[in-house]
Amino acid sequence: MRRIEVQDLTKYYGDKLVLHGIDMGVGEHEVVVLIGPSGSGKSTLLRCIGRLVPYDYGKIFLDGVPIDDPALAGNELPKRVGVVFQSYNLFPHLDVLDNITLAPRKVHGIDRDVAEARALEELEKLGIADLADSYPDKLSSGQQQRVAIVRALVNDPEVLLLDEITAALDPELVGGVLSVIRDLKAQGMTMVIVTHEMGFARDVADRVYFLDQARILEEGPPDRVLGDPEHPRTRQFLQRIIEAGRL
Amino acid sequence: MRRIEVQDLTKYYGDKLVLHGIDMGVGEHEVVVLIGPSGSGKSTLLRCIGRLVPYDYGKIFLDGVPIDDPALAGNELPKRVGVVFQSYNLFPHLDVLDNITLAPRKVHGIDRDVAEARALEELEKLGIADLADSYPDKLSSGQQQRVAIVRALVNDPEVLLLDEITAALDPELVGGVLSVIRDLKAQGMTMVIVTHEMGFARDVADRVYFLDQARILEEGPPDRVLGDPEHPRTRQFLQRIIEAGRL
Amino acid sequence: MSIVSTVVVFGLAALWITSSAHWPRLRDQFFSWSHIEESFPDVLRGFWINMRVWIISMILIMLISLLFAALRALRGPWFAPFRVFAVLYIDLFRGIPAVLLMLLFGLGIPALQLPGVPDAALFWGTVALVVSYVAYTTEVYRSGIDAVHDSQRAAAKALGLTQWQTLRHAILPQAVRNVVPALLNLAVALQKDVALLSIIGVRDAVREARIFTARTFNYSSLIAAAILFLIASIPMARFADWVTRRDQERRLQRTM
Amino acid sequence: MSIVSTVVVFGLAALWITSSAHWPRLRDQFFSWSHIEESFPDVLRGFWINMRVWIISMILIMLISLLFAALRALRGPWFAPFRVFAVLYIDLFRGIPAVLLMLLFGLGIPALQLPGVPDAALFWGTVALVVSYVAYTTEVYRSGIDAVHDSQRAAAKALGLTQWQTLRHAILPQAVRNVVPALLNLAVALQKDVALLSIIGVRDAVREARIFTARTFNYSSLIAAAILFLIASIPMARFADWVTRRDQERRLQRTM
Amino acid sequence: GDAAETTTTAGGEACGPEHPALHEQGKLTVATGDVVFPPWMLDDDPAGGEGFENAIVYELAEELGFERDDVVWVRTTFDEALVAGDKPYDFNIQQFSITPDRAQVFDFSDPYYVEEKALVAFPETLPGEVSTLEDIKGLKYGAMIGTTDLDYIENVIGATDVQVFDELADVFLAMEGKQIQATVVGLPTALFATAVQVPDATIAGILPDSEGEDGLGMLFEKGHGFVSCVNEALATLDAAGRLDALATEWLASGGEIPRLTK
Ligand SMILES: Nc1ncnc2c1ncn2[C@@H]1O[C@H](COP(=O)(O)OP(=O)(O)OP(=O)(O)O)[C@@H](O)[C@H]1O
Ligand SMILES: Nc1ncnc2c1ncn2[C@@H]1O[C@H](COP(=O)(O)OP(=O)(O)OP(=O)(O)O)[C@@H](O)[C@H]1O
Ligand SMILES: [Mg+2]
Ligand SMILES: [Mg+2]
Repeated sequence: MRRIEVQDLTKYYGDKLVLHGIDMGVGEHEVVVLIGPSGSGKSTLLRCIGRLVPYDYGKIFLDGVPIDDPALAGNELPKRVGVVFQSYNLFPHLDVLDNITLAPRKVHGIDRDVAEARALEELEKLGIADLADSYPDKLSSGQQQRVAIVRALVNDPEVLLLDEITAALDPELVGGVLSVIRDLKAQGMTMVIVTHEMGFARDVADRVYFLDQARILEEGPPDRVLGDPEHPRTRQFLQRIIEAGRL
Repeated sequence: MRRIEVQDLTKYYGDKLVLHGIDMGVGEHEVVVLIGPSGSGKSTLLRCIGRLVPYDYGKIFLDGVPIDDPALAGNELPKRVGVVFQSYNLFPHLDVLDNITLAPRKVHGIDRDVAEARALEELEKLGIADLADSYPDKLSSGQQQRVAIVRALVNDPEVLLLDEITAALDPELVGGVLSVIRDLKAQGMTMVIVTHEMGFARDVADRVYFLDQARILEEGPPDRVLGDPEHPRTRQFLQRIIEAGRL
Repeated sequence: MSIVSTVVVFGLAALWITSSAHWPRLRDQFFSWSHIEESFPDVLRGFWINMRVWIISMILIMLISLLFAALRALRGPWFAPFRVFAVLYIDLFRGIPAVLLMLLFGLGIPALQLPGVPDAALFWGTVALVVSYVAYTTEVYRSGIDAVHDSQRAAAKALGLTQWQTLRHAILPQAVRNVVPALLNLAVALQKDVALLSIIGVRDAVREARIFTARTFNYSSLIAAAILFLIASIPMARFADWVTRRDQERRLQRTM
Repeated sequence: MSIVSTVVVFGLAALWITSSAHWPRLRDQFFSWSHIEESFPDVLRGFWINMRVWIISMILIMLISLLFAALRALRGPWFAPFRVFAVLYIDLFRGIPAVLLMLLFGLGIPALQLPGVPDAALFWGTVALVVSYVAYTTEVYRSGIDAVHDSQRAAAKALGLTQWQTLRHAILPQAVRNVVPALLNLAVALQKDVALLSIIGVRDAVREARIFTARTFNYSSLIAAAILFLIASIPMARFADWVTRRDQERRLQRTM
Repeated sequence: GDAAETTTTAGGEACGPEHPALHEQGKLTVATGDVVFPPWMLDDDPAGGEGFENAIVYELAEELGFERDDVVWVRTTFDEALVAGDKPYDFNIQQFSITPDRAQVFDFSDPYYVEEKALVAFPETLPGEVSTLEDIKGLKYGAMIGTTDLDYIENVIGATDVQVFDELADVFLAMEGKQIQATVVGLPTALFATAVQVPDATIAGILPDSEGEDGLGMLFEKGHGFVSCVNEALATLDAAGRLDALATEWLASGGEIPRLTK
């Protein structure tokens, strides 16, 4: 049984079809990368899996349990599925430590001391323990994104959903954040990653999905999808990115 | 005589030294690329050349005339030096055509008909003539940036200053804008370009300057500066970008 | 569910009020239909004065403050005296309660009998409103100008536009658009502050209502006036809210 | 240069006024130092009432509206009746001129003689102010809540926070911070609207000044009251401006 | 009549329609409240001549040699009347009490009526029998602005925390709301209000005269040349018993009402 199983998922925003008949799965310890042009529905797919937006048709399972099952109601799903956003979405009025310990304390009922010790430990691992008392707007974008990752990690999720977590970073800062993700992969974290960094995608992905206009057009190991895509639309997409001087 | 000559340029923001003893020159038909980490002063240097911010020490010449000379007072300099910004800075309350023809009509006193004909011609060249009546917020970021380039071009500048004009674009849209710049180079436009797209830099630059912490650390042809940098800081900077999956 | 509880809550409140021994008396004194009917023509006539003063002063306020704000936004020593004046003006006229301003203008200036100046209370009361609101509105415009991103100035400068052209073609149109919600809210507030004219004896809706009250010792005419104001202001306020919300969405979208 | 022209302009205006044949009389009636001195103790005593009412009602307004706005922001059918109530409430109390509201509350409700309800004019006048301002302030808070980006809700939801926790820990602190300038400006406005208490017989600064005027037929006491209000409001208004500007800069920086 | 032709002012001009101090030659321009109340003037119609004050004005005009149609009425609010400056009328009549303070700013005619003051309250708000000022000192009072009633309450009765309203109607409403227990108003007003407007209220007593209560006078600009004419005409009317007669006709009498003592 795969950890995450998406079956025939369909979603509209108003009249607009945003996801259409998506079938997808993520195995234990697997890292799945979603690529595709802007507006193809990648973020929406992640949000559906994280139950952050409702969907119209189809099913999503976490370890075989539908995510709208009472067994996953309330904060049961969020405990097990962590999300990191492109724009970090740190709480600007809380310092780094409070940002990270808010959920452990309020959702999991962990004591402040314990939660903070754990948070510091994780911050240490990413080399930003000295920023514990800073407020988000005093941090560089790369530092903010690392805090956001720690905030998701202290919930001990079984699955991490990462949505273009480097898109808003200055080029020099991208590397640092991506290496955090590489480490997580090495530790066996199950992840679904949306990214435009093709080099990174090839490096980290076990499997790649290519989305275009609400549909999955292509799926497979990164070498094949990125190196020798079957679908003309995929080829065109990659071609454009190469032209732009990347890859 | 080079078109642009910067001598010992120094600038502070408050107490902060932002540019320190910058010497730089741009020859006729030459394309100079500035690279360097965030905050190194690249944008400020461009702004000084475009006389958009005052500087504290040193000299800047356009065709041998100091830019603060009465001969270049008023709109004389802006007529000859065009600027394109990272965030396009289109006027949101004007449609594309009005954005482009505002300066020709108000600054150069050209008739509306003539100005519009010229604008449409330039838009045609970039393949976006059909957007003439749209408002900026209805355009994709790539389209907006192309309009910003046209807006600078209809002033018939002798020199173009381009500040990270692709940094805010979706990856797929970067290629289109960069190819516009390649065409301009082919037509012999003198340009100073700030960019993080190393592939593009290597492709388009006649000469590359590497800035770090308010100083120029290295200068030379792109193959050498980007391929085999002398300065350890340049090597480190390029290394990081490579790690981030680029180049 | 929700309807039920709403009805229950409102019903209980109504019961509490009408159970009071004085309710019949209150009803007669405040909600007497015959008195409302009787006072209505006078109150309505007064209300036309409110509406006319409102529209005229609104137009004046918007134009004068725009001029003030534009002059203030210009840099350079030539405009310094104006900036000094603006600061003094705003401090002074934002700091004095409208009631006092109305008394001082409506009664004081006519007494001056300046040559060539009309001396009707209506005129000077309107001036008091305009003078007071211009102080607020200039600040609103200024905040709208400040909110236009500096990069817009930079772009205009890079294109060679002069200071005045930049203001006229690049900054002001955006500034005005920025503050449309705030201006609408000021217009809604002004609609009601026009009622202050009643203090200096202008026979607007409130004054007519109070005259009726003084004559009959019955307060239903005040309810008549309140109803007229509600009819005028609810659509205005709703419209202002709608514009404010749409504007906020537009902003959010842009940041997103 | 700039000082010269300022002086010239103001000088000309002063000349124009003082050249009026009625100036000496006006000076005596409006700017008589002895009358200002004589009325000052009474006006000042009244002004303390203004200040006390201001502070108490401000605290009440801030708290009640925050509660209203929070309840309104909660989703789900349970809170529907409250949302209905809020809409009615806001329409009603934003739509009626403060003068009218003051008369209806300050004189009407005590006449009801509801059991267990105090009947002092000061009490009901304060209630009228609170009721009226809560309508505005709730809207301000709501706009602050709306302005918190939805992504913050998404982040809180993704962390497993409940609706109430999200509101309490993620949304409201940011919402309040968003609207601090608007709240301060309301506080400045309230400071002056407290003067409306004078209409229902409370002997605040304006009422004391008017009593003096009626007694002596001299208007200088109104100037005394105006000066007191200016002393109180200029620092407040300047502070509000400063906070507004700083807040706007903060916003701009963030968007940049 | 004949009196007008014989009377002259200090300046020597004849008191009559041709007097140079008049706002408009040949007319007697009289201001009164923008809205006037009974029993001072009835039906908000000064020209109707019904009511105490307008009746006096018409008798005065006749005495001074004006035709009835030469009396022109102008409306002002109380506040407007108090502002200095040339006025588009000769004098203002709306129950202005004469006081030394006010007399510094305006000229008053001689009093045309000296009001007695009355204590008005709801029967249930009074502490039983009241017969001296001491009995009523502790009450909560309200008064209308622009009258000398407030001074009376504070200085003669000695009460504190008096609320002050713009309109008499507000005073009575505050009384109904128990915000105040009693008020002091001129007896004519009190009689009219308790008879017609607020029948539930009663006049608890007529109050003793105060020092310096100089009665009601007509309000003139300082130094107005016509004051002495009006004063002489008033004196003539008074001597002929006309003022008392008009008071009896228009202002109800205190009759049976008990008098309080100091
Ligand atoms: N809240 C929303 N309301 C309406 N439409 C939306 C909303 N969010 C997204 N959409 C639309 O749904 C489509 C898919 O959006 P989505 O954000 O999932 O794309 P994406 O693949 O993540 O694009 P990008 O690479 O630009 O992030 C787009 O057309 C977008 O305009
Ligand atoms: N208006 C300003 N006021 C104060 N400091 C400024 C201002 N503009 C830039 N700076 C500072 O000057 C330094 C150089 O800024 P500049 O924008 O020139 O860097 P840059 O090389 O263009 O960086 P980036 O790649 O991020 O655009 C930075 O430290 C920046 O914080
Ligand atoms: Mg996305
Ligand atoms: Mg830059």
